[in-house]
Amino acid sequence: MTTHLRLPLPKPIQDIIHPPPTPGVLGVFSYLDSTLDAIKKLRAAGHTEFTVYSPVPRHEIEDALGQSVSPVRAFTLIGGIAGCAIGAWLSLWMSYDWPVVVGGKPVGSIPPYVIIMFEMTILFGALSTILGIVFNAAFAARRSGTIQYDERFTNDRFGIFVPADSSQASGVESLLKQSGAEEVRRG
Amino acid sequence: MAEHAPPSRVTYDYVTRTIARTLGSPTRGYFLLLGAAVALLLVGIVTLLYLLRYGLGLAGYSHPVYWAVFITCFVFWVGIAHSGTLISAILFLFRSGWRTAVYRTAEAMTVFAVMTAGLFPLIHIGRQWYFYWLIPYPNERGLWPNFKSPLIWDEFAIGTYFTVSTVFLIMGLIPDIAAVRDLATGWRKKLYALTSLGWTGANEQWRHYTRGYLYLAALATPLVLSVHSVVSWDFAMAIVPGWHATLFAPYFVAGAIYSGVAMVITLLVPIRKLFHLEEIITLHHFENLAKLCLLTGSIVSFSYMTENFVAWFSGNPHERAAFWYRAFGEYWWASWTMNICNGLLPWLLWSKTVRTNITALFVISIFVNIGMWFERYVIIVVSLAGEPYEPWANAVYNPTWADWGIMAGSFGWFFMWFLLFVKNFPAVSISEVKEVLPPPKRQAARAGAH
Amino acid sequence: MTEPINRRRFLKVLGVTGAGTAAVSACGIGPEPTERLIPYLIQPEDQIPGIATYYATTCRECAAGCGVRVRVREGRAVKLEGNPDSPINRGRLCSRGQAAIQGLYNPDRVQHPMVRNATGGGSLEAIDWDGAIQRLSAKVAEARGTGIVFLTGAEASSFGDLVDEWMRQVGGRRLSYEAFGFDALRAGNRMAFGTASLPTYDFANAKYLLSFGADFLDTWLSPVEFQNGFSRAHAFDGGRSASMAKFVYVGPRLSLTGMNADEWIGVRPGSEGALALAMAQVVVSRRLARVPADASRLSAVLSAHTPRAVAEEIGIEQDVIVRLATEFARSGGGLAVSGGIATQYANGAEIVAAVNILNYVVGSVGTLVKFGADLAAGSTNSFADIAALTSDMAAGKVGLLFVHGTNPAHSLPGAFQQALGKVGYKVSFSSFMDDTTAACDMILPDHHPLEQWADSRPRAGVTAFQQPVVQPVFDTKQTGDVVLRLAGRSGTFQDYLQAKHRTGRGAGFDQFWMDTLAKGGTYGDAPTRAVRLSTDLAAAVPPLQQERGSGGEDKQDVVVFPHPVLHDGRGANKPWLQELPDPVSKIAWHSWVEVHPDTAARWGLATGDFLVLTSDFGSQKFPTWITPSVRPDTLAVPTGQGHTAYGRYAQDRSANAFELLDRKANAYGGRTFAVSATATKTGEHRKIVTTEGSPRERGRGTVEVLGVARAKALHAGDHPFHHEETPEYAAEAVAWWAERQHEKAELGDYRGEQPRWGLAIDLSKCTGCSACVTACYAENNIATVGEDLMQRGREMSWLRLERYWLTDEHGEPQGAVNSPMLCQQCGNAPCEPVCPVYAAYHTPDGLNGQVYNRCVGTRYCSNNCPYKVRYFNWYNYAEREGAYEAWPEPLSMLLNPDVTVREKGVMEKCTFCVQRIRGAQNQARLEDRNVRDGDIVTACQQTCPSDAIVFGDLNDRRSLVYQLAGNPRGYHVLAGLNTKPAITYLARVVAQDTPSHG
Amino acid sequence: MVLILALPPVGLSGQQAQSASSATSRYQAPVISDTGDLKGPRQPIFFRHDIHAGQDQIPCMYCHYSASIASEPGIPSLQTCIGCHQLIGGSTPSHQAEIKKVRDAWRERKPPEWIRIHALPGFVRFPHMRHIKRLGTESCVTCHGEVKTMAQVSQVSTLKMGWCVRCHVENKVSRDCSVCHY
Repeated sequence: MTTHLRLPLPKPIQDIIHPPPTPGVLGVFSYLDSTLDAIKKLRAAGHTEFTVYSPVPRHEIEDALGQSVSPVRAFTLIGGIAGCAIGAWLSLWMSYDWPVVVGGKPVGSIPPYVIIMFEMTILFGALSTILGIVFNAAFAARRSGTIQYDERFTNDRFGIFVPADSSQASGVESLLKQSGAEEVRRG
Repeated sequence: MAEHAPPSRVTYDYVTRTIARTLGSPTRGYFLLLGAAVALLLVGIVTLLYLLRYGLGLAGYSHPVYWAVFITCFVFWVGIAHSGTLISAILFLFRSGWRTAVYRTAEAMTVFAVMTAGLFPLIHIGRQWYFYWLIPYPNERGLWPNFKSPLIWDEFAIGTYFTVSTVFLIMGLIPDIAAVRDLATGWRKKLYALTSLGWTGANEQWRHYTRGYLYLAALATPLVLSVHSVVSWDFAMAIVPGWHATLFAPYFVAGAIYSGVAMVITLLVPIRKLFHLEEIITLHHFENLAKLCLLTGSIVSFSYMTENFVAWFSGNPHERAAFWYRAFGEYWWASWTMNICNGLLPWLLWSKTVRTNITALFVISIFVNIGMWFERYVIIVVSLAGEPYEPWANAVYNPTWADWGIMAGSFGWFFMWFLLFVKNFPAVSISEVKEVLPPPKRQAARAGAH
Repeated sequence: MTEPINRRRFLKVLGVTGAGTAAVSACGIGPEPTERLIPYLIQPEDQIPGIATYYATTCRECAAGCGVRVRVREGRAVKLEGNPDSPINRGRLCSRGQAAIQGLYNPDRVQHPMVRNATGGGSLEAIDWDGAIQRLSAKVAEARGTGIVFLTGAEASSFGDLVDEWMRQVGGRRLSYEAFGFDALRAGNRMAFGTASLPTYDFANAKYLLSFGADFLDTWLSPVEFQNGFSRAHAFDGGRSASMAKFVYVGPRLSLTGMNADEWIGVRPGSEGALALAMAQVVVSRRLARVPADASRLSAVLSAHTPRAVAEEIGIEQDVIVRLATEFARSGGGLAVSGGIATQYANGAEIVAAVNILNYVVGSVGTLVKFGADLAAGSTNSFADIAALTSDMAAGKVGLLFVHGTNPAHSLPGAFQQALGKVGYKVSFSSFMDDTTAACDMILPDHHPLEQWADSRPRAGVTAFQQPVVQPVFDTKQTGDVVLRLAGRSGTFQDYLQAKHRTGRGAGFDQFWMDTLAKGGTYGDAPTRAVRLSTDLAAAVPPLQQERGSGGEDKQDVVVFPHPVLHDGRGANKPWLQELPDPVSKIAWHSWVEVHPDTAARWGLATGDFLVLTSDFGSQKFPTWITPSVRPDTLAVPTGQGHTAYGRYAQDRSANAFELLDRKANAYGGRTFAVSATATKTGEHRKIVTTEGSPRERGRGTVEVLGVARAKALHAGDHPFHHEETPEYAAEAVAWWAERQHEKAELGDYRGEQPRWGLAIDLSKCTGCSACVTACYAENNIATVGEDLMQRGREMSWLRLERYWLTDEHGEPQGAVNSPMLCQQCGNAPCEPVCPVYAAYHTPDGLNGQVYNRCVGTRYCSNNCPYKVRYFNWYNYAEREGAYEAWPEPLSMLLNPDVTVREKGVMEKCTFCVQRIRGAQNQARLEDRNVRDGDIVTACQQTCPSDAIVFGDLNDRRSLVYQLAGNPRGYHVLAGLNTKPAITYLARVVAQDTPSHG
Repeated sequence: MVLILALPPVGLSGQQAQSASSATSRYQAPVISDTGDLKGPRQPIFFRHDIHAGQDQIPCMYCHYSASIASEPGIPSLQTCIGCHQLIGGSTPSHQAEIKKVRDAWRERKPPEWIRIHALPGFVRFPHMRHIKRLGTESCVTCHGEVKTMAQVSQVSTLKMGWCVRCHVENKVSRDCSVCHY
């Protein structure tokens, strides 16, 4: 039911962006604390694979979910190092490929090349960070499949979607209602 | 996060709707502004065509003033580009909450300013059609660019800065576009659906997003400092008296942020008025910007003093001559415009009444912009004109229609993009403004009910 | 006149195509795909494609008769260089000589005979040669008896003889006219010695030089020869007996010559003679020199001219007079010369006579002043004759007038022009549409001197030959041939010439002819003729005129002086000369009036304000140039500009100073160039076109000056100016740096034993004459940008002369020091590392390479060049028909095919004539040897009349430049920047012991 | 670049050409029926290098002699052609037709306008003599290809900078910019 535009895409990408729908229950909350309450209850009830929607990133939610640190930082690090190396290679190799003396300076003089290395470090670091985010977020989407969503989540509502087959569904519904969901949908 | 108490009616919903409203159908006034910008741009394009056909001789250059208004504008725009990333990245790392309301505008400004600045080196070279020779690409001749040349450093610094600040802007936009998407209808909904890359605000997305954003900020911070340092080295690496100073990097960075913040104020004041964002962009924000102005402005004035002191203290006849010429030569008016606009005016900001008076801030910010343009003019043109080393080689340079034409074009180019942006994308960050609001809590609601 | 001549004709002319296009195919532009190659029909034996051929001929830009060698490539004359065989210029050439080639390929030449048609509004129309000559001979026939006059320039030549013969045949007469004649010299010599001939002067061996207005470095008699001699005598050249001869200049303003003086005596105009006599009086009365026996009579004659009596009249202290006299006499080789403005007052002849007496009493006449040379410059008719002719013409007494090689309508404006109207039929042989020619009824364009056969006798004993070095560019005809046909004689002028020289040489003639053409002439020394003081000295020594006829309060003394490069205006149609800044004022493209700062302050004048000068004879408007180099009570204006015709470069440019002058001859039959005129401000203002930056050097270390005593005290190994080189605190760092550089030098193509090209420039020799600048333009295809762009500082001159005033303790200018500033080819060049594309880089042989076709035009290199010697192509100066076209056809024919013509948007600068370096290296390699010292001569060095410039390999310990680089006077400009320049300047040495500049 | 022609040096004339032609291995220039599909531009006179240089083995330096002493190779003056073709009238009608053109041109004093094939930009200096000095008088092929077998000359090598530099590097010759660009 997401409002995403449906684009004709090749199979693997299609699966990442528009994975097959997942059955489950969606609770809509208008208060942060009740959302947190619900999260605690769900985890107590042994639910792990549920998704929390929030209009803003809140540390309370992260804590309640007990998420581990995102692996994006690895991308940044590798990208940065690669960039630095590329910068060094670029400036030095190109200087020696056709050695020309200018202003009585060494053909390959490190100090000025440090600037090139630095800039390349930043560039590649940044780009690979973006890559990391997209990559991870995409797989996150893949893992949880296409799930219910409500447009209010980007405005002022919090939401929790709990994947559940018809057997568990009713239990989850009641659990969410108790913790203060203003609306609960099954789909 | 530092949170000052906003009016209670400023809720998540209020924020979303107020900011989304800025994307409503444009007024006639908007189109007039856009038209003006495009007209200016056309002036620039026509001038450029003339330059390409007949040569740079159309501009005012004269031996030995071989760099002039074009490079002045280049440095000016690069400077403008700085506050954006500063506010979005550095203040983000410093966790200063007040940035949230203003950083989006600043960042957009940054991207477009870099886009503008990047054009000037291409326009000002003698054989514009060979600009790509500065790029290290494999070619039949087996030639490579000279990585010792500050101009190549520039190329890399500006290029990186443009790329990084652009992705940084887009990153920040994604959740907001999603928010707008969920309110929009029709073609805009399609557009935003596409550009929001399927953002839902799920915890998994926030988890990687916040992390990534943090690292981007961490990378952008040294970048922002490096870029204008590199630009300053275009001059500091040369032996021209008045350029050749170790002071230049910090001096230029401070100046850049100074002019950038001033430009942010210049842009925010009208936006706030036109889009009725008084509740979101409050005096508090402006005061903080003003403080930033005051700080950087003072650094700049200090640099001026240092420059002159060193020129005198060094006893170097060439340095002394250069700075004497600066103050009392043919261009005394330019130097004093610079000193007054950048050195004296900002001291008004010591008073809170001025800091919190929007009109006053607006006027001052404009003067600061003028002053900063003249600072670059003085550094570049006057240093070259004032017989550097060779008593025989001096010249009086006067800009011509070609110089002004290109400069006008650059403003047109910048404002065209900026205007298009504010009408099509949220000019104030929705999610981050919400972040600094107290989250809706049941207890709070109950309390309110009683 | 200026319709583009079709390309095909050129091909015929050149026997080659692509020459024009290829030569100007600017960098970045390849040759057009379907370029045609048109072969010779028959290959000239002496021309091999790609190899330059040199032909010896003679420069006819002035009467000095310098020998030149013309460099011809693929049938195009591309460069003029002095002919070393010629005793006159010894292989040197001045700017005007260098620019002669721009006369040959001038786009405004008269391209075919023309005649003024009676009917159609009297406009000039083309006519074929036969038709023209027929018509003319008819005219001659009917003009017999009505007065036929043939007016030529200075023509001591076979051509002159031929014309004389013809004139006798048709009952006419020939007059020769030079705007700046030497009537006063002739008259004065007659007064003093009873001979009207002009002597030659041995500057080289003089020990003390005293010039009364004689501008022997720029316009007087034989400038190149005299400059060469002057630098030998005046330059500091440790040890040589004649070195550092003190040079005192007496005159109302500092000319190029005066600028090189050690002392300037700015006496009142017209009183120079009194000074000379007073000095003679001192010498005689105090027995300062061995006065010749017959000079004893003088003491009586000179009794009146005591320093006391004279001092007041001439306006300087008497002890100065005594000092000068003493120095002059004691030097044991004093040479006093009088000329220029000093000889152009109403009393010019007396002044010359007085100076003659001064020379005589110190015994220089016969040793340094050599009569018997009979310089051709003195062969012209006196101005009185010309004035007479003018009035004859006005009176309708001239039925047929021929004009050749002179332009009286410009130098005698008004008078001559009006008179021309009264002449029955006027024929011009000029190949330029000059002021006179424009008023003629028939134009029979002569060949350019480089296209024709001729000879000339610049002085006794010397015959200089001319031979055609290129095929005629246009449909012109040698006037000699025309005259021969008109005279009904057979054969060409070449035959006439050979016949003339065959006499007395029997079988050996052909050999003689070949040798002479190869050498450029026959060179012998005329015996020095002894002269005695004339019997009635009373005539020569006028009584002191106490009361001086000043023209009233509001009147100013105005002196009109010949422009150093445009001279009487004949140079004005050559862009090189127009663009060449005047050596003194540094003003180009227009004339000016020199005003002393005090006067300017009194009148509230600023440089560039227009002044209208109104004399009794005419009125002209000049922009002001405020300068301390002119007397406060005197204004000075140059001739040269203000043509009413004479082509695109000269026409309607600025003002004609001749307008101010009296048309009537003065007492001695000469012309007076000093008038009194009223000066009025017009309120108009113009930005003057000048290259002058700061006229003071302000101790920036760009020029160094030494007192003579200090200079003489220097020993080998002393380096008074090296304090700048490397400060102690940096020594270690610099040494380390040098090592690192050596390591690098092993890298890539940079091997150890490469040469390091260098230059040595001796400022005590350089006079600032700027010949090197024009030579550089000619050699390196440097574009002339025209008045407008030059006004905006867009000139391209790779080599500029910086003229900094030297001042005495009162801050009064005492001459100037001239410093040629060009690319210093630094070892640690600041321009190189900043170039993003390696267009500026260091060549293995130590040059600052500038790769035009790689340059993208960031101009960073120029910003970073402390010497500011890099120049940018703001427009495409090679663009055909472009707004700023520098070489309109056929001017493009003189482009040097070995040098790239630079495109719009690229940087250029002095290359040390790298094309000559590579040429010499190629030649050496072909001959399996190394380049020898002296193989490579840069254009500036080649032409320098005073040998101030020496080029060579600094790594070759036997090279001359290496020795000079180690000279104690040597210094590097701005050495403190550690740029390690390849150019060593040798400090200027001046007579004062405490020189100050700025 | 300026090209002109050259007068054959008196030294090598007829008999040398003959001695050359009496060499053993002899290239036979093909008979060309259709000139339409030949490479290279069509010249005003169908001058066949394959016959002159190939079959008759006239050395390059015979006509282009200045290439060995000057920077410019030169194109033979019409006189050079006539030198031989006064006598040699051609064997086949097609040859005779072409040779007639030469003789007519000589009679009318109107040299043919050859179309230029090898051209360098104005900012490049290529001293032919240096290369021939180093590589010998037969080294023309290095850049101009096997002209000896070309019925109609066409450009075989790019003559681009990279191409020049490669050769310079391989032969350990300086690749300093100012060797060719000034």
